[in-house]
Amino acid sequence: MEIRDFFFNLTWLIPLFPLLAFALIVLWANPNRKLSTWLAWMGIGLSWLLGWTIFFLSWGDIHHLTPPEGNHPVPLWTLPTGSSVLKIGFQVDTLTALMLFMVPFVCLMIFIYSKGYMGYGTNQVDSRYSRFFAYISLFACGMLGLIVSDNLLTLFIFWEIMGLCSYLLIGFWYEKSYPDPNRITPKEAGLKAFLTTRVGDVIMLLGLLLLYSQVGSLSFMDVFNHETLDMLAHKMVVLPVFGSVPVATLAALLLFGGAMGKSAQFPLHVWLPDAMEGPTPVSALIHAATMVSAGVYLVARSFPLFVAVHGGAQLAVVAFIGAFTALFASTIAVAQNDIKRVLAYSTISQLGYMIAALGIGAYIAAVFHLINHAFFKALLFLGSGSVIHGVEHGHHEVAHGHHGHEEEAFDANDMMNMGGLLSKMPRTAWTFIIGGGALAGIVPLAGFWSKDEILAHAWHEFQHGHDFGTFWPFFVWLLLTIAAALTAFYTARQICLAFVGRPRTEAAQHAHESPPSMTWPLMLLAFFAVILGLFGTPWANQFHHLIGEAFEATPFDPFVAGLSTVLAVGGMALGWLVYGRQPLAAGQVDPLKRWLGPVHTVLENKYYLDELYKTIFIRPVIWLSHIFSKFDYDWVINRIVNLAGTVTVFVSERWGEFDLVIVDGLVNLVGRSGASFSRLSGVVDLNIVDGIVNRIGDLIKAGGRFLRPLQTGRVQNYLIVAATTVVVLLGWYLVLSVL
Amino acid sequence: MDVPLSWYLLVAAALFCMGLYGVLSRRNAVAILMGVELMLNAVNINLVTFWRYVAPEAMAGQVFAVLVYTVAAAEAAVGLALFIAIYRSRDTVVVEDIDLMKG
Amino acid sequence: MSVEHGVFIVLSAITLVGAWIVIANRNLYRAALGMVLSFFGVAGLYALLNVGFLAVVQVLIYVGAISILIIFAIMLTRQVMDREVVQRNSQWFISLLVALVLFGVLGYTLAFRVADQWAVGGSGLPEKPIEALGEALVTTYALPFEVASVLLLVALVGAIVIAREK
Amino acid sequence: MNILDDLFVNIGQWWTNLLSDALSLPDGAVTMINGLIGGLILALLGVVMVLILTYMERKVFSRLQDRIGPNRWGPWGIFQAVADAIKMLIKEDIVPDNADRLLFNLAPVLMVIPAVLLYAVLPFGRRMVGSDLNVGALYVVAIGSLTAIAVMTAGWSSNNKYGLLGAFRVIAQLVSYEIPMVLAMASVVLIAGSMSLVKIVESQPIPNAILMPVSFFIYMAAGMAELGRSPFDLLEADSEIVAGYFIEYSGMKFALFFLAEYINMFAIAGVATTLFLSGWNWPILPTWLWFFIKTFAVVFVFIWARGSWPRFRIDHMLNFAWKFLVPLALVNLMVVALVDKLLADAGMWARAGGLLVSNLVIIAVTLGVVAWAARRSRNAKLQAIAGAR
Repeated sequence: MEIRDFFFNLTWLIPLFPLLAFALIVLWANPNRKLSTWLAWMGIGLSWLLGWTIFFLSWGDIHHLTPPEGNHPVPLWTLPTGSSVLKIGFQVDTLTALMLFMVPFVCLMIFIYSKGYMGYGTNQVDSRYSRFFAYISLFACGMLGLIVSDNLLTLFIFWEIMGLCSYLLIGFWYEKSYPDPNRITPKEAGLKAFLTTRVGDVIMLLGLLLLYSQVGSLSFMDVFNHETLDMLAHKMVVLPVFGSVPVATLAALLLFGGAMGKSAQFPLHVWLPDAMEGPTPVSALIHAATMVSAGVYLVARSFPLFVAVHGGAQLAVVAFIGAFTALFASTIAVAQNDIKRVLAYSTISQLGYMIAALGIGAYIAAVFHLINHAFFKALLFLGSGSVIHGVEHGHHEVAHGHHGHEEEAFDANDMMNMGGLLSKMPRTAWTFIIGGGALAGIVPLAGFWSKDEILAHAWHEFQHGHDFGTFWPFFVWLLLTIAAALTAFYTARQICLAFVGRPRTEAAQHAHESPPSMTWPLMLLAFFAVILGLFGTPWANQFHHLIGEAFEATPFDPFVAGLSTVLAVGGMALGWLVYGRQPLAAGQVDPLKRWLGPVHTVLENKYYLDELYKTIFIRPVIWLSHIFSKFDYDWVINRIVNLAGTVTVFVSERWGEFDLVIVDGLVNLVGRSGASFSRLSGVVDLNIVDGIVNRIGDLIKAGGRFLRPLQTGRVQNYLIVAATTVVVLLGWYLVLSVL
Repeated sequence: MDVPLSWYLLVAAALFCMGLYGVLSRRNAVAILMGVELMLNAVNINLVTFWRYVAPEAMAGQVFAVLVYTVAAAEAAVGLALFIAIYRSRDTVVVEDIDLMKG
Repeated sequence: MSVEHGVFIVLSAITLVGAWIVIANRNLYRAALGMVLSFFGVAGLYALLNVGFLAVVQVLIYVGAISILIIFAIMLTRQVMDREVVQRNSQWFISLLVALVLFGVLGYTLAFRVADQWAVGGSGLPEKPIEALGEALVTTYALPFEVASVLLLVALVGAIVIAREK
Repeated sequence: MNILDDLFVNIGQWWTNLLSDALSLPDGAVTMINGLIGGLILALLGVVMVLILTYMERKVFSRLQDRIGPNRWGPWGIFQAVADAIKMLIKEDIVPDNADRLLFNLAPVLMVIPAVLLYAVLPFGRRMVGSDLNVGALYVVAIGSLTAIAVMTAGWSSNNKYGLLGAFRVIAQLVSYEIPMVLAMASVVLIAGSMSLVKIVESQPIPNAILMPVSFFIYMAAGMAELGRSPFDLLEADSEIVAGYFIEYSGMKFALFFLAEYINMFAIAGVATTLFLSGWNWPILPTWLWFFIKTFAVVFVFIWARGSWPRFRIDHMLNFAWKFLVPLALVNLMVVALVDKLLADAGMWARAGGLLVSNLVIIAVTLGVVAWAARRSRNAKLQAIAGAR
């Protein structure tokens, strides 16, 4: 066993290698593209070797890591913080080992892929090529550190590192801007992602503070053991609105807030689709495979905390949010045309699966799905990236062919610009189709087993649910099943639109297969997407063996499995019927538009959630004034005037010339009345509506003018205020209190 | 050890207040930096005195005094650099004239 | 009233007089020399507390390095040190009040209330003080120590970058 | 021999007994009186040393320049120094207009004080030390760094352009050369395992100069720079900034600067003796005699260097400090620490050999690097010329 302990004690090296790569690239190697590439590859490669060593070792004898021995701690140092001591360190347990199987490998694949995607060795190599590799190395450091850290504090730190990298990488092409102002630019997208996730992170930080204040430590061993959890479960805190709730519930909910932000659950999901503005490897790395799964990882990691209180609100919330997100996002995905956005929404919905599964206690199924999803979703994203790459190159060729075409706006992401790529880029196409099958849950690809395990568990809980009630499991099962059908449908739609039929643009016509550095990762990932599920079949469930003997395995349920298979196949078949049988011609509208009508528009605009947020949080006043003006002009006045006009015409036609007088009188009367009415309402509008708006503006201005002198810009004035405050407080505390 | 603890603390407090006055009332940035140094010294006196009188066997007091030295040194270096840069661009180091942030 | 009392009074007098020169003197150069004086007083206080090491380090760092830097700054920004220039800003009186009140509060508390009850630890000095300090710096306080070194490095680089001619 | 060896110690002992027993003074008073008298003796020693050193310098210098040197006043002109002193004293004392009078008068005093303070920790012989601080080496550095302030004050307060320029040069030079000096001392402290000068002396039967020639060289170079003597005499480079910071001084005040320089010189030489030449720690002769012999030898080296080297240009001076001495000192310190750790329990001789060998390696590498750099720059120059042609 020495060999195993030897490797386990090296755990702290895993995040270190990419960090070193980052530092070296940034400080030293960045002028040299080749060197930077190799540095990044070496960093992640070493981490990958070590990670898989640890994984297979811990798989070898699992009992070392399962209770009572528990995890394998690797303490680094202790930080004296006031009265208590903060233990910083790493650990290996089964969950960590499992993540170590997934994360470094996917990262490595994507690193290799990035070389080709960022155009190494071509004439279109990105100007910030080295910086890109530095960033993704830093990101890899963040993710690996997150999964090996043994306490919530370092977990949070690495979490934030990832947030930073996400921001940097989404906005990687910060100088890019689009012709139409409504489309979000990379810069804005980065900011949006950063701020949105920040909301969740603050909540999570509150959770950490709460736990620390209650437990006095943040390391998993101290927090997630039975007596602490009992203590937390029975200790009550009184909230303003909800009354008294157990600390465990509150802490769990707060932590879940962070998870919602990071893995894009319903209210905070808006950043993820826009994150697709970043380079595609980033989308694959951060916004599909690894970072977004950090939230799920967090919930899985603190699962004992979630189940500490029986029948508490926290699990219900988790289950509801997850299931709702899954369905909601999959509906949106149906109506998207941007190939990456479809995948983005499917990512959201799959994450919803995992969250929902955790919400009903399907721990193993959730983690299983997490791993599988990481593989096939990374595969899909890289495939889409390869497609985009090919189409863009095709576009360049066309543009070079006959000049003057560069300035025409061409969106290489739009699936309507593709088609028939199956013959152009076969490797990409076939791997993509495999990935799609896995996503849709076709037997025996990876997705099927994990998804089916989740559904089966939900159904199982519904039928004889002991500790999760019966309602939530059924709810989850229902929504997830519908979502599964939709997933199959939009996957088929995507495949057909992209690969089947005849090219719809010249760009697609001239598309070529991507370089091997991009296609090899695709094939490797595809291989895993095929075989990975077989480790988690209900009959020989290696994952169950690996993750937790503590949880009972879900029995295989033929009804659920059959149903989901039928739905998956049916969905894909439907998709084939709609888009595959006779492929869309160039410029032909999406048939769904025709059938669904307004619903499709709603879906296409993502339920207008962005607009909703914008309007709620950003400019309610403008919105209001818009409503007012609409009210005044469109709905009332013009209606009346038009009515009057039609009536007039009608009447004047009916009656001949010989009682023009009356008619004229009538007409003029009505016309005048309408005109005067509109003038009146115009006055009202000008004086009252605008008046209100202006008054508000003036008020704010006046307040600003009033407060402005405080900002003298002289440091010492600020300082003296601070000093006075301190003196007053000190005096109060030291003198008045004892007098 | 027959000087009572409070004497040292009083001297430190006096030094601190003088430094504070200097920081608040001087016009020249360099003079302000001097005031800050005085305050840091006052803090150090407190650290060392408490170490000596309360916990002579635990080294915390001296250790943190040393850390304060490093901070003071770094501060002086960066301060000098800032003054030179400001003087180069604005031709003065009178803080009252450096109010770009004026609202 | 022993010799130690006398020495203490003299040293603290030196310290405070130096500080007074720093804050009151119009001539910045003299102010800087007053600061040196004050630093020497503090070093003496350390010696009186038998922390010889810190006393010497105080002289080395504050007098040898920081004062030099500050004098350098004064020299390089010369025009503000003509003797006529008023060195007090408009809010000096409030500042004076604040400082005095603060001293009042602290002095009251220290002199009449808590201070001497805190002196609980005996005079059991470690027999090898410098060795003990070194031990502590690289064992218990290794992390702060490293952080301090990094801070120095960063300050060095930053100072160079800021002060370099564009 | 023992009588001679303990001569001064016994005198001191007798005096103390006299005070405490015969006059039956309280201990505090005795210590105070002894402290005062000791200080006085040390200060006087400084002055005497100045007389001797000035004479010695004139003589050696003139020999180097193939002159006879002072030979009028007294046999072999030994009273020359006295004559100088008298000349200084009777000169008029000038204070320039709108100089800062207080500081102008204060500066020379500030100049002398640290020089004399250095004598407090020098171990002149066995049991002959002013006070054996356990941080002696650090104390030496700290006190040495005070000179800068005095010089600055002198240059500034005399309200003279050249004075200020000289002051700036002083700061640049002293601050730059303090670093390699400290690093060189650090290697010695590392070997001795203590900062107390007495312990350092006792811990080196073999002089450190032999074990660590690199440190010794660095210390000597930095010492000359700290003294501001040629070849590092840019501070008072008459031909550039006419006498630099003490340009406005005359008479007694100038004499004080003069005094400070020579007191410093002897002190630095003494420290060099203590740190590198195993101080008084040699057999046969009385220990204090050893000390003075070695110290004068070092002083002779200083004078020799002054006589033989031209003055550095200021940028050369700074480059020499920052680009050569500091890196060399750092490498040296690391190597010494490494060797010391590796051979910690390998016996004295093994350690000595290891140190010597490692130092020789360092020297070889350094020379190689310097030669390479020189060749490169020369080639660059040649190519530039060729390009110009």
